[in-house]
Amino acid sequence: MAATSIRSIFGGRKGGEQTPFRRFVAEFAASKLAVLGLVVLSMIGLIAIFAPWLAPQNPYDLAQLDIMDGMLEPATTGGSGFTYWLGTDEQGRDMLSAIMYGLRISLFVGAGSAVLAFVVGATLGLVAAYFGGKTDALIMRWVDLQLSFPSILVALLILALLGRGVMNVVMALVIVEWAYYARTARAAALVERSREYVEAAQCLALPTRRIVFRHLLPNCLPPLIVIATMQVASAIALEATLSFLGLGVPVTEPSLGLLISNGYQYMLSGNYWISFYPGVALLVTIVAINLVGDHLRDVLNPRLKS
Amino acid sequence: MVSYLLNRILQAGLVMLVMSAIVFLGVFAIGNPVDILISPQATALQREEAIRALGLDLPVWHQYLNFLSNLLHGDLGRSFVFNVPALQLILERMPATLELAIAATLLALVAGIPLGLYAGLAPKSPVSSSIMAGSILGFSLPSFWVGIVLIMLFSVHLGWLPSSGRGDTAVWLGVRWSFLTVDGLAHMAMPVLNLALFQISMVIRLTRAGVREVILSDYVKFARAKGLRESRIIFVHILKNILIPVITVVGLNLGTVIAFAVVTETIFSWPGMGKLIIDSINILDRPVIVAYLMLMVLMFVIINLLVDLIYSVLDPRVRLGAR
Amino acid sequence: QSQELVVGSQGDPSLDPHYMYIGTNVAFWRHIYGSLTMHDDKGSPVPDLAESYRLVDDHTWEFKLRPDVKLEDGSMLSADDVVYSLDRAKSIPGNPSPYTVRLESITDVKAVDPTTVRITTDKANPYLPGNLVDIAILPRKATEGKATGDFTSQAGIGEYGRYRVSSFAPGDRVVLDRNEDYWGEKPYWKRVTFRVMPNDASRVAALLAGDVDLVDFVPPTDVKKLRENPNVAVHDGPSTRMMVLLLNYRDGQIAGLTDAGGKPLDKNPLKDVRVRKALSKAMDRQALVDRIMDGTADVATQIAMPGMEGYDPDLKIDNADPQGAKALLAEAGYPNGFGINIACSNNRYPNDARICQAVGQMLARGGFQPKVETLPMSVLMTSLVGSAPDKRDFAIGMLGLGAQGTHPIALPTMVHSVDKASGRGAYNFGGYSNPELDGVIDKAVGTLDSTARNDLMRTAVDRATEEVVVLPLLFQRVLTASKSDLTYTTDPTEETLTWRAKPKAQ
Amino acid sequence: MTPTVTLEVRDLSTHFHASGTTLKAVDGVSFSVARGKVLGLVGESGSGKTVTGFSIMRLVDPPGFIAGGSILFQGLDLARISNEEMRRLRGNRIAMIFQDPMMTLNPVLRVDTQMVETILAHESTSREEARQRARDALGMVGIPSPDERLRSYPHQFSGGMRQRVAIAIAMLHRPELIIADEPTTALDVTIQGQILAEVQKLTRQFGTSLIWISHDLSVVAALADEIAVMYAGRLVEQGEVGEVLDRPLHPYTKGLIDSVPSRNRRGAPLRQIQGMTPSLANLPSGCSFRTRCPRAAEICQQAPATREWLPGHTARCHRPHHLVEEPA
Amino acid sequence: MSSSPMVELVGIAKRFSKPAGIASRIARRFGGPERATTVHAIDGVDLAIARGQVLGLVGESGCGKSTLGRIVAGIMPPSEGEVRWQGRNVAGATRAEARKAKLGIQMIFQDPMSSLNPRMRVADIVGEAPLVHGLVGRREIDAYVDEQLVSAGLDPAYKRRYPHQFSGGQRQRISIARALAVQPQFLVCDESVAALDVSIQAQVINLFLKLREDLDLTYLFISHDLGVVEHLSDRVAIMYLGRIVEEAPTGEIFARANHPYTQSLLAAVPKIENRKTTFVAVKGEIPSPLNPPAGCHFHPRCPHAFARCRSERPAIRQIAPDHFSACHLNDEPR
Ligand SMILES: Nc1ncnc2c1ncn2[C@@H]1O[C@H](COP(=O)(O)OP(=O)(O)OP(=O)(O)O)[C@@H](O)[C@H]1O
Ligand SMILES: Nc1ncnc2c1ncn2[C@@H]1O[C@H](COP(=O)(O)OP(=O)(O)OP(=O)(O)O)[C@@H](O)[C@H]1O
Ligand SMILES: [Mg+2]
Ligand SMILES: [Mg+2]
Repeated sequence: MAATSIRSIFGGRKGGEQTPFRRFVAEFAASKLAVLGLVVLSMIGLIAIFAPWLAPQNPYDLAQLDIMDGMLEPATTGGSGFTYWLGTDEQGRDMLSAIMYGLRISLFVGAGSAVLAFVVGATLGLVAAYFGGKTDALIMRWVDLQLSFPSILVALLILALLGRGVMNVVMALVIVEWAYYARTARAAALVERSREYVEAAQCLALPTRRIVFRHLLPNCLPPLIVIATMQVASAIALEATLSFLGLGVPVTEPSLGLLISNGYQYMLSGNYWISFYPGVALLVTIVAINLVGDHLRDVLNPRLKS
Repeated sequence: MVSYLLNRILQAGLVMLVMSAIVFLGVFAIGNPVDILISPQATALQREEAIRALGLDLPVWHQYLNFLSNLLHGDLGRSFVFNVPALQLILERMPATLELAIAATLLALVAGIPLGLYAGLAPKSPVSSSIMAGSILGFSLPSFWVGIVLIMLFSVHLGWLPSSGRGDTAVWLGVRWSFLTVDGLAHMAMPVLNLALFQISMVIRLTRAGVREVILSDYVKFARAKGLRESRIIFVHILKNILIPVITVVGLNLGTVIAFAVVTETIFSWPGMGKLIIDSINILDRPVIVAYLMLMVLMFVIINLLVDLIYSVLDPRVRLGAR
Repeated sequence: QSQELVVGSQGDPSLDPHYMYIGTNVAFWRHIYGSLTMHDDKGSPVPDLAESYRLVDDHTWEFKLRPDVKLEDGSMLSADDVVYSLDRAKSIPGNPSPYTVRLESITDVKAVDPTTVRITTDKANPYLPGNLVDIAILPRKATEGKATGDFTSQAGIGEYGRYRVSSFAPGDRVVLDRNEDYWGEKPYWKRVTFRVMPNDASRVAALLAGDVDLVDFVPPTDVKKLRENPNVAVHDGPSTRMMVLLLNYRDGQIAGLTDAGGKPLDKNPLKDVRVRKALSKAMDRQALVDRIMDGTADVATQIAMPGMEGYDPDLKIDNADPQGAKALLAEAGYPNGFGINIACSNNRYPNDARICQAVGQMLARGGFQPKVETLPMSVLMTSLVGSAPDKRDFAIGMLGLGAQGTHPIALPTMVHSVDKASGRGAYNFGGYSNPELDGVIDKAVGTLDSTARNDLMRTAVDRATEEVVVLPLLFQRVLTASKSDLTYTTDPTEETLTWRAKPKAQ
Repeated sequence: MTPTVTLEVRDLSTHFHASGTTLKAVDGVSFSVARGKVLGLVGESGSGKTVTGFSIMRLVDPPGFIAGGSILFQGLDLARISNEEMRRLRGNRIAMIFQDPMMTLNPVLRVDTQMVETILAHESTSREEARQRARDALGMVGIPSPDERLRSYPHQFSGGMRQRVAIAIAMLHRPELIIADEPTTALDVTIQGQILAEVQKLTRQFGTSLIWISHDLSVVAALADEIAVMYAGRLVEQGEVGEVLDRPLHPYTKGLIDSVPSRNRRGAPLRQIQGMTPSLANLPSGCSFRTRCPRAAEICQQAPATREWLPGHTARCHRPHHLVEEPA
Repeated sequence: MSSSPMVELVGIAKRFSKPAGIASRIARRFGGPERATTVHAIDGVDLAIARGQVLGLVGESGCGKSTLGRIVAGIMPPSEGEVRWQGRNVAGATRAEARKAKLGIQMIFQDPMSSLNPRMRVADIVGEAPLVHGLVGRREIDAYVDEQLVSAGLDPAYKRRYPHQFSGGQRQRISIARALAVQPQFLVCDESVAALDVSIQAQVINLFLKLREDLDLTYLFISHDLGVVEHLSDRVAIMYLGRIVEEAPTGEIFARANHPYTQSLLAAVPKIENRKTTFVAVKGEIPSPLNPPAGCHFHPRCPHAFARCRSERPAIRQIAPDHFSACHLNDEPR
């Protein structure tokens, strides 16, 4: 089983140097479900990264699509002698390839927005917590303001403003999500800040920047990482919803959400595969991320540990 | 207490002001309503007339100031599409959305707390594992997708439930409600479930996490040491403690539920505010969008305040004003 | 049988018949009010409230009212009501889409006697009876001084048409009860409920689930499956709505027209008729009809559809010929094609985004390097018309143009040069200008004699087709579905008129 | 006259299953408490004092479990009776006071609720009467204006007052035995003094037996009749207070006593025990104190048994002080 | 005092206040009632610590010991008064001087776990500050860290480990090594042994004693354990609710406590020598610093309190050679 082998690689060595990372890996590996999630997620990630080499067709290249091969059922061989294992949509787009490329977009949107939002949010949150006072009040009022507003509405507005496009979706999601990181970072940093090692660092006259980023930040990472995994999943779902509502990525370069949305209109006409398979892919992805994130939360949450 | 309320109201006012500016500018930048609303066959003259009549010829800041001064008189503008006060338009549709959102929230509590309680008390049992796995699923499924599947299953294939719309309503307090009629309830079932799914998962998780934490606390152990019956420990000592965070979070989320009703209402043709806002965005019915967003901000402010108040009632440790 | 009909309707109607000129609104008020003229199945104007009408002189039309139109209060509809209504239609405050476009060129409306109205126009206007089809006539006494909101809050005012509003829940439903005093043939349904369901799939699902009896605007994707369903009948008929590609003729660099590296071209290649011909050759219209529209559309060979003025039965559209397109491109000096963007809506017309992608696909095969952009209608319109004409940056834009009656509306609106004063060229977003064609069109629309007008129109259609001013793709069909025990005749204007639905046994 | 024994613990073992291994948190502990007497249970952190207390209450949470031995409470073996029987004893005839007064009271329930429920759990009286008794109990532990205080929530009390409430709850049913797990460690010196005074008063008044768990030898010295010293899950020494403190047998006990500053010359280095407290997971074989013991010898590689070296004074050591000669 | 003080506190006060909300600020402007949100953690403290001396600071929870320690260590600025480091005001000093003063005073905290960054290795914890401040070059740092660890009684072989891999006593030694690494002359020990087991406590106290000998260190030793303070300190200062109530050489204070609070404190401490004592309680609770009693802070609990104690703050006065106390009783004939 994967779990045991990972444990034996990282955690099992007695007397070996026990770094926090190894300890963490060992604890993580204790949950089979989470390891399964990670394995699935890695596979999905690999598929997404190598989609251009793996996919039988480039679904974004209009010249490669043939409308005459449109709406083929799964495992039909089209006019060009090519077999569409998951069928095609009305444009003659091979669903298998479209899902691979769609994963790529969805994951990019999810991870890209999470990373950017992380950087922006964590920095502001740490700064707010460390300096307190007016800085804190200003940043946190803004965070409150934003959190008090449903993400989907903010995203809708922003996208309506910026127009479609993958980067715009990422931007919109960053604008929507940074506040979560800021709040989490601040909360964690406030706890950490009251720990005596921060005072010790101040006592040692270390520069403020060093205290914030070398001492505080690493200790605030666990909750941030948990938030990040959760936010990747929710960003992917949000992007799907936005695409469903008609704002989101361009039609010619569909994400999973857009594929589902396209296929949604065919559900009643019996052409289930256009929406079904992308739906399954989306589901598996989000569930895998959540499984990992969920367990990460258990492992990284110090309160549950002691 | 009074100073606390005053403080909150002042803050809320400030938030509303800032939001109104952002919202106004944001909606302004999306597009020109005249471009889409007016028939292109209109002559330039007709077009200009329409623009002037709607006050769209003025510079943005001027429009904003007009908007603000109207706002002070409680006027949020008239809908371009329906030519009635935007506020009225929204308020007409609000009960339908609130009905949905509140029903979903209640469902989440009613279904989520017992499940979470069980999962927390018997963490090792297979039933608990399935509850938790199910809750991850509930977290993960995009709500529009669930909506489609529900319709496919319960309306089209099984024919048990009506696919969309609000069904029969009955009037109570001068407002039409679905939950008062059998047909209305049947129509509510799927949208409510759709909207509640995420909440149920969240409540399960919050409850479970709460139980796991509280059950280890000294005061639960002390309650045992006092010789209390297990039922009293669970339903008084543990439950009362976890209800506080659960109700707080669920309460704060009510706003998000209302916002996500946009999706549910679209799928189930539920005649609420959410559907109105999507249509309004599509057709750039600016006053309605702005009014809706302002109303949402107001609603959030009120919900936050209420949640704080409830929180302070539930949790004796919190006393307002002494924070 | 209950004689009740429940309609799943895409639109959410305005109860004020003069507010917001949108097809679904017109269809709705036709149930509760009337107009001087009405269109027949083909779209030609026929008398309605007006018993008859005639041309008094080149600039004056005279309408004779029916004497038996009984109003809610028991009085009869009079010429004064017509004068009042034509005036009111123009003067609703804050109306972003007024009906004025139909009242253009009218300079005076006079009640000659209680049943005679004379309408004077500034120039000869053969289309006046057709235009008045869409103007609701309201009783002055009941509605004078009422604002749009009053119509909503009072659930209809002064209805005298086939139905009266019984209850109205905005965004949800309107319930209509039959007007037993209606002057004409009474409809079969005693009660009609319009349930508002903007979402296509939920509308169809509601029909399948038996919640509604009839749904309008059936998405083409569902038609095949619905036809196979024994419980459901699909009713389709021609529509005047033409899906058409507009081209940008502007001089100077256009962001939507680029070289291989994505840099805007210095010269606009679309000004070269060979390039435009290549575009047309690349289009496989039949495939669009078969594959994208599931057969629920007709290939557009020209900007007029059969039955319209100016339709030229001799015009044939070539089969798709990507090789030919490439050859023409090479001839025009673009052997490797060029980057060209296509902007379409994604929430306005049936399958709009899909057609757009398929067009992109075909252009790619024809040697172009297309870039497909689909936008919500609001955003699309902003990018097509929002900016100043000399800044518009699309290369190809797709629109669905619906005509009223038999008038080939594309000619004066898309082919004619932009003329703000007269409103001509209103859809000519790309700024095409051909004085010779303008002359023909101007002459045609002012010609009262129908044969002469038809000839002029045909000349214009032929020239526009030859010049490839715009690329007509297809004409849609009106798709309505009902329970299988109902019959229904569709209307080419896409209006859902419930009295046309009848139980099969009848 | 032989004093009646309230509690007799024999060979109690409580183990924890943790990641594949078994931790013997309490390992073969035996002691007894007589009526009205105070047993002081001392030892450093992690030595198993709390677990012993919880074992008697049968409140060890999984993964812990009582692995063996008997807990005779007035002849009744607590390790064998049913859960329901045990519940009826808890809070009624055996009560416990916890270490951290800030955490022992449920923060969201009023003090009267928490007191009344304790009474009603064991007796069927009217709510009014129960309230009355709760009120009296608060008065008894020296809380001023108890009527008002009953309606308060725990957070409105200071730490010392909360601990007094906990003591009042423990005393509600006049239990025969109270287990007090370091109830003053979290409190200030003057407040500790107040609590000690109350407890002392109550036990003297009602003849309640008391097990006082602490790591503070000074407190135990002042309060207890008997003392039991724990090290790594085992009792290493036990006897009458004066005996143990003045003539410690086990080197560990002696080390503890010697390291108290007041036993040393001011400013001079304290006498200290070498090394660190070993983790339960890898105790040295034989005598678990062997590696830190200044008197360790060959024989210590074998586990020592508990032996009554002096009358009423036992130690688990091969080479106790005073009795076996010092090594060279 | 004979030698010039190494650290001198003059009129130190520290107040913590919650910033008032907009509404209450407005209310105050219109003469509304002001809600007391200010904690007077330190309320006018003068203190001098001579070179080489160990000053023990004793008091109950929340009386401001840690706050005072932090102010001395330069982690927190005082609200009022000044801290003089070797005769010079730290606040007015140049950057370099201030940094030197700051490094000269180091603090050892109560909680050995939370005072170490759990994500840093021991070598980095100890070596970071000397490197950043350029006390040691990159190449010498390894040896330097080893040296510090050894002097704190730790095996340098452990330096690649993380804090969680140590026991409490060892962790406290790491803290000490970290402080020593910047070559301080003054250590503030804030309850540095309170969290340790009795047997380990002795080891750490012994380490402090040894370091004092070896490095000629001066200490401010904060503790509530009178036994430890008595053993370790040369002088003792007793604090009650933000004020120093009594200060004297150690022997003097334990033999002849003057202030009633000191007396009751000494009475409440159980001694291992006393068997089966009957405890007598000091009445009353410790008042909240949010809302301290007027006059002498101790008067509500004081058995000798009289009218003046309730209204007038007693000044700290010398009552015997080198023995200072703040009690009105000293002015009255007993
Ligand atoms: N839930 C648990 N799981 C695993 N081990 C446990 C658990 N609870 C206690 N232990 C172990 O049992 C041993 C004894 O713990 P106990 O709490 O009785 O110590 P103690 O003497 O009360 O210490 P302290 O003075 O710190 O309260 C410890 O080594 C601890 O690690
Ligand atoms: N950062 C802060 N903000 C607000 N109040 C504070 C802060 N730090 C300390 N206080 C308050 O100042 C008072 C003195 O606190 P301090 O920590 O100095 O006490 P202490 O004597 O060290 O207590 P203990 O023995 O519990 O450590 C307390 O009432 C405390 O609540
Ligand atoms: Mg313990
Ligand atoms: Mg402190």
